[in-house]
Amino acid sequence: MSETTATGSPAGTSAEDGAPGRDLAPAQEQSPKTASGSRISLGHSLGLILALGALIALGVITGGDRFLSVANLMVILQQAAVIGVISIGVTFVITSGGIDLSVGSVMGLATIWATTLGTQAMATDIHWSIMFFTALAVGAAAGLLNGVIIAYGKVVPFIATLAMLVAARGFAELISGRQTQIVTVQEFNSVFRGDFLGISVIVWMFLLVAAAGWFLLNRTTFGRRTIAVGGNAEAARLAGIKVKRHLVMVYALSGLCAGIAAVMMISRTTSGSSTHGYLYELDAIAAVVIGGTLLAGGRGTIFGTVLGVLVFAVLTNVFVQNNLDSSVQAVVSGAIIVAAVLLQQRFSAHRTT
Amino acid sequence: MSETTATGSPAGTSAEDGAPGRDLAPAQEQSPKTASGSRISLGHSLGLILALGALIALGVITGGDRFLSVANLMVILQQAAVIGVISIGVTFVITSGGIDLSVGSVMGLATIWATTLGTQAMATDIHWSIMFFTALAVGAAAGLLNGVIIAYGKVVPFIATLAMLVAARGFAELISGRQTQIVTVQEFNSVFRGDFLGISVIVWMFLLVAAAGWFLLNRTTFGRRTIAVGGNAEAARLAGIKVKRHLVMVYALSGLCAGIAAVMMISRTTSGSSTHGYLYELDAIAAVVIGGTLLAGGRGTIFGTVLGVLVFAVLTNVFVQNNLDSSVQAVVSGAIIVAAVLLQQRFSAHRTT
Amino acid sequence: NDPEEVESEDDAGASAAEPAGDNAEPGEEVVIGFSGPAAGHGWIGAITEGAQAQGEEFEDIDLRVSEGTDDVNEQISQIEQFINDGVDAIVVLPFDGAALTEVATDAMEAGIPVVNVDREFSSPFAARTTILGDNYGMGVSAGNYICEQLGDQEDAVVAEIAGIDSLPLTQDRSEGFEQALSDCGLEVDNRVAADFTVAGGESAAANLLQAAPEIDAIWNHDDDQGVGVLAAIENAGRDEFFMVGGAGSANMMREIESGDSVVEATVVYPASQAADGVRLARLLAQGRAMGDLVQSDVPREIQLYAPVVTEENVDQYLPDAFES
Amino acid sequence: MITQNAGSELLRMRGISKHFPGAKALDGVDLDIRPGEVHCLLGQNGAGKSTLIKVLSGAHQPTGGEISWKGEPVTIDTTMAALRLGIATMYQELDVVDGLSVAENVFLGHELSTGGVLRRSTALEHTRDLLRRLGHPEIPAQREVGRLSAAGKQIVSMARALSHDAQLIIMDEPSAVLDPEEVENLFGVVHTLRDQGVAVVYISHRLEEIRRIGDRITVLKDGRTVATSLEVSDTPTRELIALMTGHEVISDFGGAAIGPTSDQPLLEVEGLSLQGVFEPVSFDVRPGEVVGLAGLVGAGRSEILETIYGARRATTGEVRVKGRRLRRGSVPDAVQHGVGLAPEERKSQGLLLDEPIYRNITLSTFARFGRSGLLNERAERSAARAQAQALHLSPADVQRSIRTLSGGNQQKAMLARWLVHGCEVLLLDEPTRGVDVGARAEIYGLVRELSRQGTAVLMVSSEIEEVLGLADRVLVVADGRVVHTGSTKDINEHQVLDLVMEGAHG
Ligand SMILES: Nc1ncnc2c1ncn2[C@@H]1O[C@H](COP(=O)(O)OP(=O)(O)OP(=O)(O)O)[C@@H](O)[C@H]1O
Ligand SMILES: Nc1ncnc2c1ncn2[C@@H]1O[C@H](COP(=O)(O)OP(=O)(O)OP(=O)(O)O)[C@@H](O)[C@H]1O
Ligand SMILES: [Mg+2]
Ligand SMILES: [Mg+2]
Repeated sequence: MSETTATGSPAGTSAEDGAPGRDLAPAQEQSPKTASGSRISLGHSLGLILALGALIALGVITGGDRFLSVANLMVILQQAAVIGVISIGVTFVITSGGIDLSVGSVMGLATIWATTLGTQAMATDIHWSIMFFTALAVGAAAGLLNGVIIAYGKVVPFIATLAMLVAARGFAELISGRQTQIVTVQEFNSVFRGDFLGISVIVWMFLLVAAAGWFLLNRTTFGRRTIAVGGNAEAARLAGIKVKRHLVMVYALSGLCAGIAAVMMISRTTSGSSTHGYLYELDAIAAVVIGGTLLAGGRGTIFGTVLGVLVFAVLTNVFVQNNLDSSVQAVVSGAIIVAAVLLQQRFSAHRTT
Repeated sequence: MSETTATGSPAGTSAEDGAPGRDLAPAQEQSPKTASGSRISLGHSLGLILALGALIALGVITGGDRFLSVANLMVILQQAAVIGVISIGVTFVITSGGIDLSVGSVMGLATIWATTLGTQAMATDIHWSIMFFTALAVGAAAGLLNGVIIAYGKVVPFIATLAMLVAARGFAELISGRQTQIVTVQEFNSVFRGDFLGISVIVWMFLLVAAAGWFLLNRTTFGRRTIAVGGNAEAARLAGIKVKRHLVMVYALSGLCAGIAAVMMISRTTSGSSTHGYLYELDAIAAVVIGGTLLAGGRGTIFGTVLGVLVFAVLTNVFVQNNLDSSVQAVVSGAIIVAAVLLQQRFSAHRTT
Repeated sequence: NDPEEVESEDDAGASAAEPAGDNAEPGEEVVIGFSGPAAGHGWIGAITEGAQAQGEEFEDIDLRVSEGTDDVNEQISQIEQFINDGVDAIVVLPFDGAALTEVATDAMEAGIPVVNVDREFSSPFAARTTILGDNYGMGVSAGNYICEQLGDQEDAVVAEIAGIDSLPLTQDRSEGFEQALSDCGLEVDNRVAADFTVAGGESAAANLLQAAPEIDAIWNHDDDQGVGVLAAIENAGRDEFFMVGGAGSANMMREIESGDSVVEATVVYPASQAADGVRLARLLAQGRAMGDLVQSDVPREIQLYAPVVTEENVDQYLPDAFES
Repeated sequence: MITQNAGSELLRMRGISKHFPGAKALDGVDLDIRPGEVHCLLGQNGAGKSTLIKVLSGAHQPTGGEISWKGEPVTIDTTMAALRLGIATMYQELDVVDGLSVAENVFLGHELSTGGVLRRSTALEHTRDLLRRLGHPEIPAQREVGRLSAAGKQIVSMARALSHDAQLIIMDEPSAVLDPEEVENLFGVVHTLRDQGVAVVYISHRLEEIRRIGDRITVLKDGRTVATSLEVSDTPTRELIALMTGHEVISDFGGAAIGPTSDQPLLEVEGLSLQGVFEPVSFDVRPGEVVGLAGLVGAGRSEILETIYGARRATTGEVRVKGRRLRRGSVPDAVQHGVGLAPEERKSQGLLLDEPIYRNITLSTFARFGRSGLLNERAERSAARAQAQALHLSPADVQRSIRTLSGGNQQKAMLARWLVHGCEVLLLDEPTRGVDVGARAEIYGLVRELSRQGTAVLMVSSEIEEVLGLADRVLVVADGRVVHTGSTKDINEHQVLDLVMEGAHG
């Protein structure tokens, strides 16, 4: 039952719900759990869009043109891109009813593995894409391992991925000897640090992963099954879904996203490092949950996740623009996180009456 | 359903294990889990006791008398004490179906508040216990705020306490100007840094809090309500339990424990600092969950939590003794965490068949 | 120093000078405990490895390195464990000097000499010998260099990318920097704090560059995060300013050497401190004096020098620099 | 349609056993199903019916026994394997996923897709067809299932079973959450299936349903088959009950209504309304009186009960107990004034599934057993044990986790909670849902006993017969309005049905 029940139930039972009818499909638009695919996202996200709007307004007021410049928006998007791609993967995991604390570490490990002398030498000799695929493979493999331990070893996701967090970081340090590994493969840099139609490649990657994630979650068997497993694993099993196998795939997908994020991180910092991705898991989970995906599983929104990521990126940008002290930033962030969630709730509540 | 679904589900969904109950509970749940407090704890903890035993054996083999010396055991206990007290509070929160990510930060804030010049001046003038009560009050107040935001504001615990994590840290930095504040009140130090019957005061505090926590959870109506709320909040509400008020108290209790831990941390480091308690929340949650408390709520074991905390403390101790490289340590820790949980599961599984 | 020989060593600590005088002579075997912060960071990594290299170099040292940690409670336990184990000397780079003062004092009271590295304890009785970096001096050096370059431009825009704000060393650096700038009429116009990591540096710098459209000089406290800062600068396509680094990593020095980078200088913050700490601890434990000094005891405090490395003198420092 | 050829069995189960740790749910069960028959499975709560069909659907692995399908021995090791054979199942507990739409639930596990990409419009079309066949074209195929009522979910579950090209469809108590009109619809579907040659295994505790649609009957008792393949037409109900329970049960609502023991109303409801759900209602219940709320599923009866109880915050009106006004929207206040509610959805609203039985029974009273915040578990256990014995709870070991009880026994435990509590006003929402004949009679007897002691009982039931038999007065609710109030003596089942239909469709 967990968080949902504890918090959700009082809401669900609040008196202001209505419209009784003979039919078995009562028109309960009012219940916060709203309807089909796209409507869920938008309905759920209105409060968040509002919060984002307020932040942007704040940015414009304090920063004016500088804030609204294309260059600045690009900075915000680039900033959002790495954590964004990770969050897409985490959205699937959380929707399936699990949690993945290892994404940051796994991303770090992938950046290291893809930038070792050996990999870079091969990339120079053969093709830059070797680095790319190395990162993806490392991410997916780590995710797969998570999935196997969780689904077949029956270790709770929190613990299994926490163990992976610790182990992957240590492994990355061992491989790298704790050194930052600088990328010397020029083709790699020129591909990923470049632009396309005036938008930088990593922003494109983010958009692509988000679009693919949305499609996967809302338009494919895989996505429906993820929701089913998260919503009612037993019902999913009784319906003939191979729940364990599916969970393994979900965690592998999350790892793969961490691998893609690793490529972006490498290109962004021109380096691999075991410190890359430190504590990204918390940021990613926060973005996903603020976005409206149920921490209890069974409901996920990619659109909301993207909004959640953007809220945090804009927040940082506005803070720096105003040259705020980092402690004040922290206090204000805390307040804004709560305010955003409250706003969102009030908003969904209002829609209902 | 939350994490349960994900974690329980793979277990519950295996067709091979013969007895997948309708409700997604792992193997041990299918046993007619004959109830009463202590038996659950012990049964659940056998695997963990074994893991701890194995670690201790490792310590003895590699360290011999040095490891088994009273002084070394005291080192282990002292280290475990601070995180241990925090974990007791977190056990209640998790049992109630929530999560508290803010405990580390709140502890840091409490160490700061209790060691400001003003507080210390008052403590010198009036009584050293002013520092003690300041820390407790700060912790409880922060917890109370968490609880109100969660229960009445209906913000999911993960997000509410994440916001508190960020905000409390920032607030602590603001108050302290990011300076480590040294304790100059001699009475305070002599009380808390002292021994009693050959065991240091903070270890006594840990034992006391653990005993009180066990009693509270297993022998009082408060504990029963916590389990009921975590098990099925709606059922608890319909049985007349004041769920919201109870949740507020649970979070306040967790904050109070963080406040007590703050006193112990101050005495241990003779200082207050905004960096104190950094990432303790993860350690505490890991200890609680490894101990056997259900992340989904509805079942908690203080005994297990204490064991969980000890496993981590012994691990560190054995590592230092063996002079392992810290990266290797990280990898090994990850493996050991998973192994401990697997061991525990195998063990509970055996009990049932 | 013979450059050839130094090059052949692959890690920073071991590349320090060979033990001189009769200090190199093996003495009785001593057990030395070393404890430091979590070693994810290049500079701290170099520190730890430097210490470890000493342990291997001297046959009479049995070095125990405990897991690097940023949790003072755990670090205290490590020291306590060393005390229990009865080591002959302890070298500590505390995560937070004030928080480890008491346990270090305990060690001293137990007759174990403590060598305090980099972050200073709050009591003089907590350590037998202290090896200090000069954080304030680092800030001053960086500030002075920027003053020299911009001295006549009163309205010059100076930006600062700090490390972890809550560490005293960051505060010292910033204070020195501010002080030095104010001496020539400048001030810090934009300041962001990162976290000593590459990614943190990148993200802080990306936002900073956006917030400040025209910059004349940047001081980045730490060359580890500098890798990310440079990536952000390159990404933004900005080069109207020059940058001064901190700590003195090899890659920053190579940037300086190349001559076409925005990085013009870096202020060295020696990563050999812990290595020196281990050597001193050995001498202390063996009851010996420092070779080249007339003093018959190891000195109470050694403060390292924070030189500015520029294109002119980079050849001299690059060989000893750590890889971030 | 019934093939008389005994050799042409569709399914044959022999000596099936299933042991759970600490419980033998099945211990030698035989079952034969012929193509195109409606085979009823009867048995008391906990007899093992659900377990048997879970074995058949691949959800449980049997400990022993053989299954043959169309003459071939088979092992059904996954739910997929059962579906592939042509066995589709509607489980007793609602097995739908709240977060998915109706269509997605129907095709869950066998999604219509091309290379993993959903063919959504096709799925919607098929779903609409299925819903039409089930007599519910008004359920939008795109609606999220979480927003449907329990009955709606049952329809979805049924549509899913039909969406498989099955030769055997198992229905585990499908009528429990349905009202008379819905049950008619269901029977229509079952008849169509039978006409198409599909066999149906039908489980229900309502014997009159069995009479109406069953062809043959198998009776389980304590995990064993006590009678197999009885022809419905030549087995009298009395004999069935005797087979199930081992003794004769008089199912007469525990005698005539007691009637109010005093004229002073105990529970007064005045102008109570919940905006958008039900319009103002006023009535009162006197001590010893039983008032029933009749109506169709979704009429708002549960909401009236929950609002009286304070679980929902009333928009207008007030509730008084013994003349004292209850705080609006406060359950603790209601409980304190002696009001108890046995909710409709046991599992989600009533029980702590992982906790032992006795803690479920004392959930509203545990504080009372101890002193100053301390528990007294010994006292709790003995109080719980006393009630468990009085209600013939099986198993009666109150230390067992309540999860392992069968549905009917869980319902008894819910009632036991309020018996231990000793409340003056008892609100019962579908008290006999999923409860077997024997237990049903016990519950009726219990209500009578409580009336005798002066308890005011307000109950909701979808079985009109039950309301009329048990209550002194009936309130007929349709579409959120009370359309009729009167003594149960002055009205019969058909009149009630007419009233609700009128109210709902008019
Ligand atoms: N949480 C809710 N939000 C909005 N409307 C609701 C909610 N719960 C129930 N309703 C609506 O209230 C009306 C009555 O609900 P309900 O199905 O509980 O009635 P009932 O008469 O008790 O029928 P049943 O026999 O199924 O219990 C229905 O139209 C239902 O859709
Ligand atoms: N997972 C389980 N673990 C232990 N015992 C179980 C489990 N599931 C069922 N049982 C036991 O098996 C027996 C048969 O239960 P089952 O649910 O099959 O009964 P049923 O005939 O369907 O009853 P009802 O009419 O109440 O639904 C019961 O005694 C029950 O307690
Ligand atoms: Mg059943
Ligand atoms: Mg109802």
